[in-house]
Amino acid sequence: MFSGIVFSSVGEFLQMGTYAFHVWTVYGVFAIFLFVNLYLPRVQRRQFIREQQRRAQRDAHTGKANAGQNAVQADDSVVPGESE
Amino acid sequence: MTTHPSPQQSNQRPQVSTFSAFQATLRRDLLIALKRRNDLLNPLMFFLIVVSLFPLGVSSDPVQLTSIAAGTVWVSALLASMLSLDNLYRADYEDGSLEQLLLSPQPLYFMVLAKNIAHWLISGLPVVLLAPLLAYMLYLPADAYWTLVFTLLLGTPVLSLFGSIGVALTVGLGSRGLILAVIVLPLTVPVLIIGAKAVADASLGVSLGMHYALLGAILAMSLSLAPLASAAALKISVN
Amino acid sequence: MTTHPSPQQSNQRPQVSTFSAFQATLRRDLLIALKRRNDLLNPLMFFLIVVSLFPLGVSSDPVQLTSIAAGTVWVSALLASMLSLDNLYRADYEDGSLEQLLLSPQPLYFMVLAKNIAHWLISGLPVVLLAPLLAYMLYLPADAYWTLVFTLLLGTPVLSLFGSIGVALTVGLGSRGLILAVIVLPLTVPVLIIGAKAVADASLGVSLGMHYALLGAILAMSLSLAPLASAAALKISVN
Amino acid sequence: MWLWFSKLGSPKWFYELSSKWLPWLVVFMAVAMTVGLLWALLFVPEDYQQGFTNRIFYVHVPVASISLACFPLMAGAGVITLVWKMKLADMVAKSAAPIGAWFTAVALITGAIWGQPTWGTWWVWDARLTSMLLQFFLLIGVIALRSAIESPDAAAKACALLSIVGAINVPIIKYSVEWWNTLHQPATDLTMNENGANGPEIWVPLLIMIVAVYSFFVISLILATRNEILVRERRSQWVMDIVAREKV
Amino acid sequence: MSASAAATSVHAHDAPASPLLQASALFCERDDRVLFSDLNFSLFPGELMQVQGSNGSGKTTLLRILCGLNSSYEGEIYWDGVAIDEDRESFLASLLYIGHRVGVNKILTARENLRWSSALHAPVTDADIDAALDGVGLAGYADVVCRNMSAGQHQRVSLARLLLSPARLWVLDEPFTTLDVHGVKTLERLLADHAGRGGAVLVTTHHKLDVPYELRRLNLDR
Amino acid sequence: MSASAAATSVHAHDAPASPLLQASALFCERDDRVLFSDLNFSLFPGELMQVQGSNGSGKTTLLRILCGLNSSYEGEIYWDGVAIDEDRESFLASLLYIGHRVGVNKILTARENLRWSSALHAPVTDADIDAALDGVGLAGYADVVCRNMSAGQHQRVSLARLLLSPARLWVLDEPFTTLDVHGVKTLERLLADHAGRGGAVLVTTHHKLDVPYELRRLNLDR
Ligand code: HEM
Ligand SMILES: Nc1ncnc2c1ncn2[C@@H]1O[C@H](COP(=O)(O)OP(=O)(O)OP(=O)(O)O)[C@@H](O)[C@H]1O
Ligand SMILES: Nc1ncnc2c1ncn2[C@@H]1O[C@H](COP(=O)(O)OP(=O)(O)OP(=O)(O)O)[C@@H](O)[C@H]1O
Ligand SMILES: [Mg+2]
Ligand SMILES: [Mg+2]
Repeated sequence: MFSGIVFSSVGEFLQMGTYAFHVWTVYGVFAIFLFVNLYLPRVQRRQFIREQQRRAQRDAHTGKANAGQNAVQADDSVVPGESE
Repeated sequence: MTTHPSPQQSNQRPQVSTFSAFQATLRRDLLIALKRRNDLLNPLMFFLIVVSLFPLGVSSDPVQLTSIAAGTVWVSALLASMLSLDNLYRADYEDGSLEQLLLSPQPLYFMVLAKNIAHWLISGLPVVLLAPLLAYMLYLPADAYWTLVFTLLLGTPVLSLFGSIGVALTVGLGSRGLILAVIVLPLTVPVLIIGAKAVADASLGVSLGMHYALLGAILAMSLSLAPLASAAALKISVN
Repeated sequence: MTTHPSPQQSNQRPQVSTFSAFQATLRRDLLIALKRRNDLLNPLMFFLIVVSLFPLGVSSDPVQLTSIAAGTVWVSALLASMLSLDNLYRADYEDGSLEQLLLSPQPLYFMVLAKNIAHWLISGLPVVLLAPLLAYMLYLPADAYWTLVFTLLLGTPVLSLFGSIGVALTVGLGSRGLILAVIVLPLTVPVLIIGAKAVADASLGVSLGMHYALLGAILAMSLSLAPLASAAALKISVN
Repeated sequence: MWLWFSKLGSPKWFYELSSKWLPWLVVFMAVAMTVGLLWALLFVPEDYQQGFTNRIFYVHVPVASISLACFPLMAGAGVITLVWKMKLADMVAKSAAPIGAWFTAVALITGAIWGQPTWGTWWVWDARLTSMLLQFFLLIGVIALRSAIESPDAAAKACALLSIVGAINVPIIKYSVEWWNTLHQPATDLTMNENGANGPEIWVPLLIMIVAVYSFFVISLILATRNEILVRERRSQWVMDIVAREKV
Repeated sequence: MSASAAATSVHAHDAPASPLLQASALFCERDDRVLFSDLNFSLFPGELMQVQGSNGSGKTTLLRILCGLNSSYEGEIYWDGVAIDEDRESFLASLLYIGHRVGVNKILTARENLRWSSALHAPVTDADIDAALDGVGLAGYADVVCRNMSAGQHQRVSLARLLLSPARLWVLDEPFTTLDVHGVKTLERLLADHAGRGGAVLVTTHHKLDVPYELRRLNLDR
Repeated sequence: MSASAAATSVHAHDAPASPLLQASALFCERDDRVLFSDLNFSLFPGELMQVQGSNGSGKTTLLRILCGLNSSYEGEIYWDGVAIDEDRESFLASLLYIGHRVGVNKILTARENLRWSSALHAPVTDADIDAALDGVGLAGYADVVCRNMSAGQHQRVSLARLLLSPARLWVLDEPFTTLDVHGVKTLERLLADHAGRGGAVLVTTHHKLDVPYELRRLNLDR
């Protein structure tokens, strides 16, 4: 079942026969895909937290209650998914 | 003011039957269409124009036109049906009639069904009737005419019923037209495929029982389920 | 209330230049489209979906698809452009912004032009950019790609400009979509014919100078005249 | 059952539970993905027909097969949203749609890149490809509807309904497309299954990759859902605590 | 403009046996602003209640919630003692709602509009319709297409429904908008009459109601 | 409701040199009904004029005719002594019209709406806009999407234009609709202030204007 590494050199590995372009584009797309779907949520999460912290600070300064009442103030919709 | 029924009387007053409410809604929608004669003419004109874009845009060669005739007529019927849908609930939403409909004590299924039937009579049926003429213009073989008419007859109501769900979902939105098409067109692919295939097969002499059975099944299913989905969607949209 | 300019001051106040009003209108329309991201996505998706209906309806045979590719892409671009037009003045009419536009002391020509340019940037340009992909899917010969892009680049603004006249004429009417299509489609037939012909000719190696010259002339003419017609039509519709 | 259900419906509960499990899942996925990728790239023998393009197989097939899970998932969440009005279900559905669209797009792209050397064309109107394209359209429709409706509540219900209608239609579309294509079969033989040798050295790494991509799907869904939870619950005390605690 | 509001009935009423409409612990939040919370009130037969509040205080929202047109609320609403979700049909059979959008199709004539909207609730004759239009000062306009009517005339067409409907509960959102002085008078009388006959009326308006009838007030402002 | 109407200016006014707006022998017929014929009036700087009339008497029609939005009339209209058809541009530069449809896009925020509408007339800064919104009781709502506002709040956004515009002539069609009591007060003061500064106001409303200013009335009822 395990026939060992089928390439004899790194160059050969990179060439993938004559299919370097196809194989590596696919794996590149896949890598981007992985990256985007794993990393973007983290970015968005951080953005959200930062935004909320700023809001909390602002509210603390202006002496406003933190819940509900003042929310009409501005674009309250800091939705991570929509901030790209 | 003498005829004003007092609320006390009202409990004894005969309630409206679901059927007469159904009838009133159907009649109202047909009346509106009749008054705006455009509603009657436009789906037809659109169908005609789109179909005739093909000889202009593609080629005027009879052989080539023959080979694309069935598909072109079906795609154009699909688009014409889709575009006329915009009127289905829009005006009612904007002037508040839709709220009245939702607040009627009748089962919404029948009210929606009445509106869908009216829509099909206005925009689907004329297209079906005009189709043979256009088929002729595209050099469709003569033995496929009846198949074209019958498949459209089974298929266009499905387009109205499915489309109705899409319009109901988008009726509250500022921009319509396109989003409706984006939602609804993919759902109607089976009807398109079967319909166009049947017409193409008809001229090859293939037996068409299977095609009709499939279209009939889809129609039956959507007649019973789609108005329910539309009704639910309307409730959501008016919220 | 301290900042309120009194009418007496106002006569000394700097008047707004036509250019900055043009800019503000253009920016506003783009902003609205950006906020409703759907406005950006939907013309594209519609274009994609309609194009892919043809293989489904007509045939998946590459040879046959090749022969209808140019026409299909052009017809679909035409329809996508037409349907996205619905948004051009409708919302403004309904909420009264259109009246404000008509009552601005600026030349209406430029205001209308700004709106048309915004519409093309939102719905025409993306379609042009996506066209080669769809052309590939329909097996258009590779040497016709650039022709397709260039003719669409010259042609889609004409569709926006002509379409604008149609929308302006129908903006006050209850039923749109279809009536618009019925008015505008016939007007755009020349563009369609020339564009599709150019693409078809490109793969035959025929010289295309004539086609481009015609399209360019139509574009120049409609750029200078169509906004005037739209402006006049708007005035009539608001009446 | 009911208790469990309402507990599961609590976004807070889900958030905390997923906090616990997420690291393990990530580790598991990382290991499986590394093993799978290395195996696929380095050890799988060259195919006698396709050459080294068979490497694409190990990305394409897992992604394609998992993308098919998306519509049923969204429809299930939709039913829960409409019937039990559970907020969490809608958050999952909302997060699933773009992820599903990504998976479908990647399946289409990798398939296209594979098709070029094997079939000599990037695209054919083959049944499977076409139905995949239509699924992509349906997903975009759901996403477009979601972003078009302003009120989150109405958007939730509308998308739930559309997902259900879509899910009922997906099989119908698939069958009709297959029927359409088998009836006028194009010249090229497009059957995907004929890979010649089918030994364990081919399918074991595939299995590993499927497991890895599956856990990747679950992880990204959880991540997106957690963000959605934070946003929608931003008024509640526990989220404000998290916000206050976190350093960014 | 306003924050949350707990409303109280202003007048103590010599109430009949059971309330027609009852709201219990209603809570509604829009856009992260609490419009009202723990709102409780009952509406008895023969009562005329005006919902008050500044712009944006949630009057329209409240009325739509009560009619079941808006479901983003918490709490319970009872019609005749039964939760409205449970027996929606009998609730709807007794309800007449006229909102900001009055439900008048512009392409149809006044008569055609009324014929349809009443067909959803109770059968009426053409004579009924003529009488109702007469009652709202639109005598002779029965066969005029609504597009050719002014803003106030539209409003009147929709108000003619009040005279055609057998509903016990009227829910009216700013029905006085665009009515002229005479129209305002007529409508005020209609409301009082309805309540006097044992019906119930829930109405929002910013204008000072001048009705010869006891008026309850529900204030949504804090 | 009303038949044709010849209107007369009710108050004799100690008029300044020349009228701002002058209508001469206006005649308008709609749907075979004469709304007004031989209507003559002048509006001088510093005047506040209320157009009155029952529903359907032609108030909206008259205002739209004066603004040039409706051209189905006979007669002449002069701005500063010049027929408005001749020098439309300078007329429009001095005109602010707010109609039944208030011209507020629901997708944009209050600020974006005002920024655009004022860009058509006069350059304004963000601070101006904030001040104007403050002036109509919408402080803090500058960046709220208009879809999420109530009916009265919409109306207020459009009224903020009054505070941003350099126009001398205000033409307002039922601007008090859906405003709460406080909003009505504010608007009445704005109208009086504008007239007091030498502007001119033409306004329709069915409610009794309570302004600390001399009010002229134009009655379209026969
Ligand atoms: C745009 C092009 C393509 C798309 C959209 C596509 C899509 C799909 C889909 C939806 C599956 C189903 C996965 C499952 O049922 O579990 C699949 C599986 C597969 N595809 Fe593709 N594919 C494409 C191109 C290709 C090409 C060019 C090849 C190879 C020559 C290929 C080979 C396979 C194989 C071997 C499988 C697994 C077989 C199976 O599970 O039935 N695909 N693909
Ligand atoms: N689009 C139209 N086409 C034809 N006639 C119309 C149209 N709009 C209004 N009318 C008619 O013109 C008359 C005057 O309408 P207008 O809107 O000017 O009245 P109004 O004084 O503003 O009334 P309201 O107080 O109700 O707003 C009405 O009697 C109506 O029948
Ligand atoms: N579609 C909506 N989405 C989100 N929030 C909304 C929406 N419509 C209204 N609101 C908000 O809800 C609040 C109440 O609105 P509502 O229309 O109920 O007020 P109202 O009391 O009827 O005011 P008005 O007197 O101006 O008609 C407003 O402050 C507004 O900001
Ligand atoms: Mg309201
Ligand atoms: Mg009026």
